[in-house]
Amino acid sequence: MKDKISKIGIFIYDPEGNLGKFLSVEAICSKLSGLHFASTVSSSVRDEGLRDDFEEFVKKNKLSAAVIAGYSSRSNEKIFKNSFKKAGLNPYALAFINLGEAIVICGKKVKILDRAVQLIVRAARWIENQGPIETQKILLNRKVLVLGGGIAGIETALTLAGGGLDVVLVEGGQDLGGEIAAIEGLQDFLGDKIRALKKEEKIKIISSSRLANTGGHAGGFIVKIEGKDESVLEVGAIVVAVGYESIVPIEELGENFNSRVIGQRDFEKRLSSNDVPGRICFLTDLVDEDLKVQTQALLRQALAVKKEFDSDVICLCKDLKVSFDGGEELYKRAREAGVLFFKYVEKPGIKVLNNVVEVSLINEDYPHEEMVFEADLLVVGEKAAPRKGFEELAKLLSVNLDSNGFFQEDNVKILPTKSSKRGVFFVGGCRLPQNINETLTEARATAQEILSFLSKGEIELDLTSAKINSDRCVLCLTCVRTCPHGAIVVDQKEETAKVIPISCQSCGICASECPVMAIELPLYTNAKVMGQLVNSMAGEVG
Amino acid sequence: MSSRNVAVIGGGIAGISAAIALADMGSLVYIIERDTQTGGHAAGFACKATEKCNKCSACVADELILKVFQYPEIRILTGSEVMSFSGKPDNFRLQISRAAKEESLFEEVELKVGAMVVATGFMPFDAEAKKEYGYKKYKNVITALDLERSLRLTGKIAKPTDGSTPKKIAFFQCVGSRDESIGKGYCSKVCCPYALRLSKLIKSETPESDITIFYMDVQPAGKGFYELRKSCEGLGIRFVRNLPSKVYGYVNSDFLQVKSINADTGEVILDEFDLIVLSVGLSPQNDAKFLADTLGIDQDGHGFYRAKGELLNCSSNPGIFLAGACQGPKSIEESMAHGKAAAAEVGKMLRK
Amino acid sequence: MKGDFEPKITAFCCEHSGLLSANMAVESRFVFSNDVQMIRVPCSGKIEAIHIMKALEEGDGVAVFACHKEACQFLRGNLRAEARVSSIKEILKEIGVEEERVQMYYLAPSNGIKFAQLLRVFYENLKKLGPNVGRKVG
Amino acid sequence: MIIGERKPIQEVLGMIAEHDKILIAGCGTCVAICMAGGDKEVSILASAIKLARNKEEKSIQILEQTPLRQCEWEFVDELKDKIETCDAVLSMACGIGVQTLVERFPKAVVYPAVNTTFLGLPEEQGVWSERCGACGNCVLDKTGGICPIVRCSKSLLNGPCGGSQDGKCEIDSEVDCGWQLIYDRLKTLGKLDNLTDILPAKDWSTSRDGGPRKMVREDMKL
Repeated sequence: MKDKISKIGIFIYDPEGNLGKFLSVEAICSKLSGLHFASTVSSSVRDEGLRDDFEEFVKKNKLSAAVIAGYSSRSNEKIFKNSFKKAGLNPYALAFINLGEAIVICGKKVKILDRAVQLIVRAARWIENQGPIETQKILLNRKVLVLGGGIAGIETALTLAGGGLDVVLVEGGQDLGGEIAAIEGLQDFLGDKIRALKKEEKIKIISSSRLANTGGHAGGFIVKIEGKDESVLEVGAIVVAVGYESIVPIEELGENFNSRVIGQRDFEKRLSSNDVPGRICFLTDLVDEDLKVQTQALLRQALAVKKEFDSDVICLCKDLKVSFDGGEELYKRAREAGVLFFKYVEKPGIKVLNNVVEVSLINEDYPHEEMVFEADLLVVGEKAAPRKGFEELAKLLSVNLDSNGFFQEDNVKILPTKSSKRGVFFVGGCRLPQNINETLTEARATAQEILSFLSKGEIELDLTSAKINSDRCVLCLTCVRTCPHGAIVVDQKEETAKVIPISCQSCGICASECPVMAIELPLYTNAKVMGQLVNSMAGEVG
Repeated sequence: MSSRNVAVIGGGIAGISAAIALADMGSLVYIIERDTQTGGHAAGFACKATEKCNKCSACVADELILKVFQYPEIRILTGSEVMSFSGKPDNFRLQISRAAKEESLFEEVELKVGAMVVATGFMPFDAEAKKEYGYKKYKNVITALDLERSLRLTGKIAKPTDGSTPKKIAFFQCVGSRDESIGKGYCSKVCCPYALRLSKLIKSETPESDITIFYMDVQPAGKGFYELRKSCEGLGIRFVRNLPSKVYGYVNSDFLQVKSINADTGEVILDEFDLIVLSVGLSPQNDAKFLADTLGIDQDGHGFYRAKGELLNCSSNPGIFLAGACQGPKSIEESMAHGKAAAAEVGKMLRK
Repeated sequence: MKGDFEPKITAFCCEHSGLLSANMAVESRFVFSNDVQMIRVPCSGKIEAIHIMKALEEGDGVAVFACHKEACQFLRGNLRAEARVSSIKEILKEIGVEEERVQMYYLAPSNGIKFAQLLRVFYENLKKLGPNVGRKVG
Repeated sequence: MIIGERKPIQEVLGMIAEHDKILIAGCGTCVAICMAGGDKEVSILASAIKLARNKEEKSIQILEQTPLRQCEWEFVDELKDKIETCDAVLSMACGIGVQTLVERFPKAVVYPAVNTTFLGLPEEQGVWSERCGACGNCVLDKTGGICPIVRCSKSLLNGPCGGSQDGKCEIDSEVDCGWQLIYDRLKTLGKLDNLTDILPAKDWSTSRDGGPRKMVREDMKL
């Protein structure tokens, strides 16, 4: 009936004692005729008690696999796995089931006892010939490549260096600072950051260069940097913090875009050079209605104008976005300083006649009458657009972009501090255009994510990742294309596709896509699933 | 001797994120949780997916809350509170009072830690303070948190009075936020996103329901928010841009009426609703002052703990760090990131 | 005979949503269907077409519990599963077996009640459809 | 690469209606890669047939095997004993495989379960499109590397015909006009004047129209 497998342990624990109300454990054991098993019941309440009972049970019966049957799925699996590891047994030859499932039946036909036995048999069959999983120690390079010298890249680099890792910061342009370099109020904040960056000897800065090519995997990427001079480095992780491009929305403005109608960044320059006319009208939410970056910049600039000049300022927006730290106060101070706010729904009309800008809109509040403003200058909120090189960079790192062309499709499981490819991280505006506080928090959180990954310098991997049988593989590239994590590469030498254990997240999609069934997940082999389906469906025991 | 132990006060998602990151870096972490189990408010949120996921991150919080049990380096002390502390950074002594399981007396515990992370989270605004909305007076006026909990536990929405499915539902935004009159002059960031996601869920579960959202300005949040708002409008959810001042109703009847101005004609219209959901904002914990004095950390004008300028995780008292909504309103995603960032700051301090 | 017919259901549960909801349903004592065999998969994208067909040969219905769209831990596992389930439905249509016997559901980790409700609805449908005539005889 | 597509199951059921023990033979190369006749497709078809036959209370016994290729005598010999014990064989290989089985096992009844469609290029995962018609006398050098025989619906040698509209063929708005592609290609190469020299009528005897073809390499024969 079944080849001789060494003993399976059935460890039933019932701390609260309510399992006993429905099931008599002796009855279960008597029904388990077919299986070669030993069983015990523990009722100790604290985890330590469970562990001692279990270890003693394993030693006494010289078990090789065990089904842990409890009454809740909250049992701490680690206790049992560590005991198995300590006893030199395969920690994956353990199955955890919730006997409560046997009680939750609705039909009268099957008795609870048979159902409980059926659950235990199926679990035993799932683990009975689970081969041992080897472990592999992989050395991790403790250097990190940060792309982008804006505030996101700088803060990530500083936090990484603060945690003890070496950093190579590559900036595309000549100088550091990125988007916020032009903002007057942040000059000293940025200056301190850049000074700290240059002072930190763990950080090497390479400017006017870019990432040309990447190879290797998490913990050991081989990256090629091109610019003034070429260099090839080995790094443990790659952080992309290249920010975004803000473009004045010329198409929305139509033909009357001229010197009287400028973008917010150009106005920043005029603000710092005190070239501010008498009447200014700010207009946001023409584009990117779902971002608060524009409105925050608008409020800051409107307040700055009112503080130093006595020009009158009007702000037009669809929704006033104040959901950032201190947003409502900034809005209140702007109102108190005399800035007028109006909200619109349809796009306002803009006409420029002999360098006076006439803006007409229907006021959204009652009574909806048409209002016309005249201003010497119309400052328009800019569109946050992805940079030109995003597609190429995405292909290089084998990740994909979201519908607006920014990094990583919109999936909450890829937390802001992770990405679909292990070892690659996206921080700041290139992921989602956001303000400084949010960027700083995201940069520090991502740096911590990398510190947790690389600090120890090595990782002990249980090889539960997918395995490709190179004899069957015909290199049809289906798996290389479908792997969501870019964890499968073509090994030209051995003419087979190869899974990189550290990048593989053992989801098994490649195994089910492979046309010639060459790929298997060690813990979810085809035989195991078929074993569950074929004989135990009929519900017979053993 | 800089002890690598760290105490995290508060077992919500921010505290747990910080604890897990610190455990990864080799520290021994104590989580001091007042409640009988960890998870905080995020453990009670419902999944708000309709035909696709609407990015509310409730499931990410669920998975994180389960993950903390797999870390032997993290000792979770439930039912415990901080009484006092002494010493200086790298060498704090923390006195904790802990409810002992057996005789339910309080036992005194002292922890020697190198640093502390305050992650005590927020308290939902007590909607009763807005008397004119009649929360608790009229049974069918509920808060968004009540709605979340009933969706998570029962999977459906029901009128508290008779349990039937409500037809006309109203969402009131900015209840306890952006409201100078009750000293809440800040935006709680999360109410517009969760209101839109809840209304989209209700509208797609019960298409015949008629939902109106009374709002001032719709605040965006995270990726793909424009798409979420457009899909709400597409489903026929009405957006009315004024906040009603009062709810008219009778104590034990289903009748709830709201006055608002018709934006086109200008005259006052009377709307009747079966259910009114108050999108309550995030307020500081009511014992925030007590903990601030105990730990010697400053509070900002609204009662949240003040961060030192751009060091958003450092409190005014060196060696004590901040994580999550106790420092200011944050979404689930931001709280987790803020928790990890706090762990990075602690790591930097312990390394010196 | 229809009265006491108990449909045999196989439920493929993704470990990131279906299985967690199933555990929640079991712990909250939501009653679902009589004979459900739950098979855990790391991702619904791991379920192969032949597994579903094999389960149909042995039982009366197959339910696939996957994560919501755009919330798959592995980005497109649930989309792959959806493609496979619809290709199986095509085959069932071709051979005259009711395509409602294979159904895909989307869940979050905390949908204990929804898991039990969906399973009960699936169980009632199968009871109406009657035994799977294509099942292995004997 | 040879592209194929599984036949509708009703048609397959019709073929094997009166047999009650069959072998389904897959092929592990071309048809496997285009997911028409590999290991997985064999077991799915077997399962579908069993379900259908159980429905009509006409049970059937199905054996399954998938050699690496069905176009090599040595590989099809692996199926020998299974073929002998079965009343019929359902081959999921391309047409070449079916006929190899017939020639190797004259007494066996062999049915095709896959329609061999064309020689194609996998444009992306799950999408294949025709590129070569094996006409035996390649003209790609004259058209900048785009084949008019296969990519133009009328296989014109001096196209385009009058029917193409903004780059699409008159038979289907999804199908690119072959000659539009050739024109654009030559334009990018700066060799538009190739279009002025008229291609003479093609000698079709080298293609299928010249009757069944055979190629012999004396140097390779053993």
